Amino acid sequence: MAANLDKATVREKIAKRAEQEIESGYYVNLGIGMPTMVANYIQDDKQVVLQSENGLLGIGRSPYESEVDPDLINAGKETVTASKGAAYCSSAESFAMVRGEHLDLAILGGMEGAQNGDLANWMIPGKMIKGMGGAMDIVHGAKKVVIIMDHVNKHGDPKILKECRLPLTGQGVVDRIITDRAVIDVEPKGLVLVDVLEGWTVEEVVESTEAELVVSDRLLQQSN
Amino acid sequence: MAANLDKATVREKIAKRAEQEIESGYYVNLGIGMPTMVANYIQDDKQVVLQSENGLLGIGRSPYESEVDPDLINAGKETVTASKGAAYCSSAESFAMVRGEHLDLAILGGMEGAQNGDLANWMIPGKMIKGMGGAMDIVHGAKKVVIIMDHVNKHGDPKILKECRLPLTGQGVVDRIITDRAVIDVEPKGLVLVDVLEGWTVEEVVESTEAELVVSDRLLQQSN
Amino acid sequence: MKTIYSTFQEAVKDIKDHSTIMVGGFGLVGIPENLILALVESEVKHLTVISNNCGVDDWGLGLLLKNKQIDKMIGSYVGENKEFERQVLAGELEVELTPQGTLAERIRAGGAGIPAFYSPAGVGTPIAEGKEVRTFNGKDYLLQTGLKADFSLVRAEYGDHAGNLIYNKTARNFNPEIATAGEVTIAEVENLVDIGEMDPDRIHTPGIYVQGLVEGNQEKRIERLTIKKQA
Amino acid sequence: MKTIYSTFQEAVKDIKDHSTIMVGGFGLVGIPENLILALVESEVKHLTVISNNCGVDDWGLGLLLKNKQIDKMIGSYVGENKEFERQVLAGELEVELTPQGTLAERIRAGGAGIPAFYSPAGVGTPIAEGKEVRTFNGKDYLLQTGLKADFSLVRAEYGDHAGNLIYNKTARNFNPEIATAGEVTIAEVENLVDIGEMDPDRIHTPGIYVQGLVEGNQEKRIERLTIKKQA
Repeated sequence: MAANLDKATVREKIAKRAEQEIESGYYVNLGIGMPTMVANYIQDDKQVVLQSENGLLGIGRSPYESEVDPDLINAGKETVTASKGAAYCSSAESFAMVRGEHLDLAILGGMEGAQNGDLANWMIPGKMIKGMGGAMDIVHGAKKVVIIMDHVNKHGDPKILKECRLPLTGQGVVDRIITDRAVIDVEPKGLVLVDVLEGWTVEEVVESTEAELVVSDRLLQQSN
Repeated sequence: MAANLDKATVREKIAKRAEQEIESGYYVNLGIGMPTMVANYIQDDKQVVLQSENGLLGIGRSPYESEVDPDLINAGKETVTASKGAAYCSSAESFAMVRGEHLDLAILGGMEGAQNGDLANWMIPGKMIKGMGGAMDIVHGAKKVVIIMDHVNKHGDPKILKECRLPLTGQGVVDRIITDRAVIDVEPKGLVLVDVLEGWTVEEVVESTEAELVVSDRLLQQSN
Repeated sequence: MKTIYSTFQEAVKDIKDHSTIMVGGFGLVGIPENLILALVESEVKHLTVISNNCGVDDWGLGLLLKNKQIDKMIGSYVGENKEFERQVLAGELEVELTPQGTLAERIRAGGAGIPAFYSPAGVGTPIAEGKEVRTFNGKDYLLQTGLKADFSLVRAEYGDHAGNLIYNKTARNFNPEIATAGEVTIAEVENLVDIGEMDPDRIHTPGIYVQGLVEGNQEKRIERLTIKKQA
Repeated sequence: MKTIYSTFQEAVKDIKDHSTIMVGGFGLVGIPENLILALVESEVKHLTVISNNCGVDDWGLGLLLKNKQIDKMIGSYVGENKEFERQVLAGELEVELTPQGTLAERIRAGGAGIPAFYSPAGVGTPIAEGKEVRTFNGKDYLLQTGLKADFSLVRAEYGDHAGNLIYNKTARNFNPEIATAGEVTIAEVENLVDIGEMDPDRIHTPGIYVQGLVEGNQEKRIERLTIKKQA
């Protein structure tokens, strides 16, 4: 079993792996929290436009203190800048982009993922309901939806399940799940383990996953 | 019976009467043809914004030769100018204004009007179909829909009917009909004759109208 | 041509108890902060508020909440506010959560005379409860209805006397749609300019949607200041 | 970042027989006239064309018509064109008439991922035939479906290398909605500018909707020159 990495290191590891999902020329929506971190790792040679659902197509870097504009934030309500070539739009237009499948990729956080592609990431019954924000729209809009999360919860229990127990964000919407241990694709035949991250074995990943995993041919060949 | 006025004079008479429907502060859509002429008679002390459904809120006067811009036309495809304070918008936005009942008044031409407020003004079976343009949307959008037309057709037959014979533009959409002979309101109880234009009598109007006309109290008092 | 109010108090004076109001803004950005302060002062009660968020504890719509002026809130994210949580758990406040993009589209539909439309967001989730599901081209959608309000309160950077509005950066957000969906729309503008000063090609909200304007400076509080240190 | 074509011929080369294309413009204003000329030259056939009008006999989409490249036309007003009439009466051309505002909204819906919506236009008229009628708040509406295309051809005054577009005056018309609804959207721009030259607050079509751009001068024919004599 992999060494106990601190939380920040794990998040960085996941964010870096998620960055590999982004191709040059992509329009990408990054969810609030860990997904936002992915922006820090986008390679310089990739031309990527980040969309913020509050009405900015082309998120830039964080502002220097002298550049801060209170009218310019991302969907996480952090002050940002606009990239060169950016465009502002209204919320309805922004979600027209999303719902109309104009985004190539969305990377979102997850609480639970299921083998049929269901996602739960907005609500824990009994706890205060904060609202789903834009997530329910985004999971139906982007051409590819990638979920990033820890492989197991703080009690060590699997978060990739046969069926989600939490109320859903979307039904059958996930294309790929990236965790600190593995990369798993949602396919018609079920979940396919396509990659195992450094420090973990196929067996450890299978063991810490409640859902059935089909090990991809490529991985099988590697372990032979 | 009124003297035979030439066609231009009749159109001017109708347009001038229709102008009285416009109050200061109104947003108005004027249909193609005779309704467009109404703009020429809007009194200077009225502040009126004319909407053109091709994406101009604030039609100005015709351009001087030196001002002509091929990118600036009204819905009748005539070159125009924009008034001071005008705004351009897309076609979807323009019809959002219309459908959302933000226009105070639309003045449109008519082929036939019926006593239930039905309007036919876009299609004569057997003749070439040119299309309804924006009329079918506009009759459902403006807070008040006024139809202007000749009281009878070129054969002398009534155009205000018990039921429209031509295919409809809209069902129960007309609020008022203004012709060269009369002003008629569509009310729940049927058509109410509210005004008779110069040169005509109540009897002549009733006779040249197929639909039942209730003569308004005001008109009855005038004739007593 | 439009009503120009000289005070924010005057601008909100027609908003009565039990009104439905829509309020522009995303987080604290683009909110009509002075109109909200005037509403707090007015003590108007039993409001239904339609807005993406509900402010924070001590700013924006959070102030109306703290003053118990809101009976019902329709929004997509209400998580920045402890008093909100307390009132919901105490049964003092009703909440209707709507996915953010669906909320924006419902408001646009309300303003555009579209009574209902189909959207994929929320199929198979708790928000689908009681909603019609319909399949188009093999995909399921929910029927969503248009939203309208008695009063819409928006904030713009520029407004002119014809009611035309121009927004600044991400302070645009829900404001253009909300401006279309109010029976009466009141715009708080940072700069009120004469008719003719705006390029008609760059107006975001055509004046037809706006009934009144009021000019004023804004505090523009920042929720999450994130800065890059100069190298 | 976007594909910049050096000729109009190159810009339309991927449009094949039996494609559905949407074309911006109202009358002859705001039409991508050079892209249309290139399509005529390409001899591509059996097109379904979605556009408000169909040009005139010797300009705009009328040229495609004359060359018998169109099988089906979806629009709101096709009355400026004698060849159109001839082909319809001869059964050579299929027409689907849609009210203008409904057409604009159907195109917007197509681009915005809304499969269907309700609109009041056309209730009780011939265009209601075969359409679902549904009552909301006591008023009848027709179910209308979103429209999409394989290729959208639009015209803008300015375009940049990120695909952002700015339109001029009433040449905007259907172009912004059509830009959103094409699987591939190609913009004919009068001025191609560098990234960063456009104010992000005044962009009409954000670059995400546009796949390719081509620069060129336009003839801009005027259909109904109406002038006021200098006093």
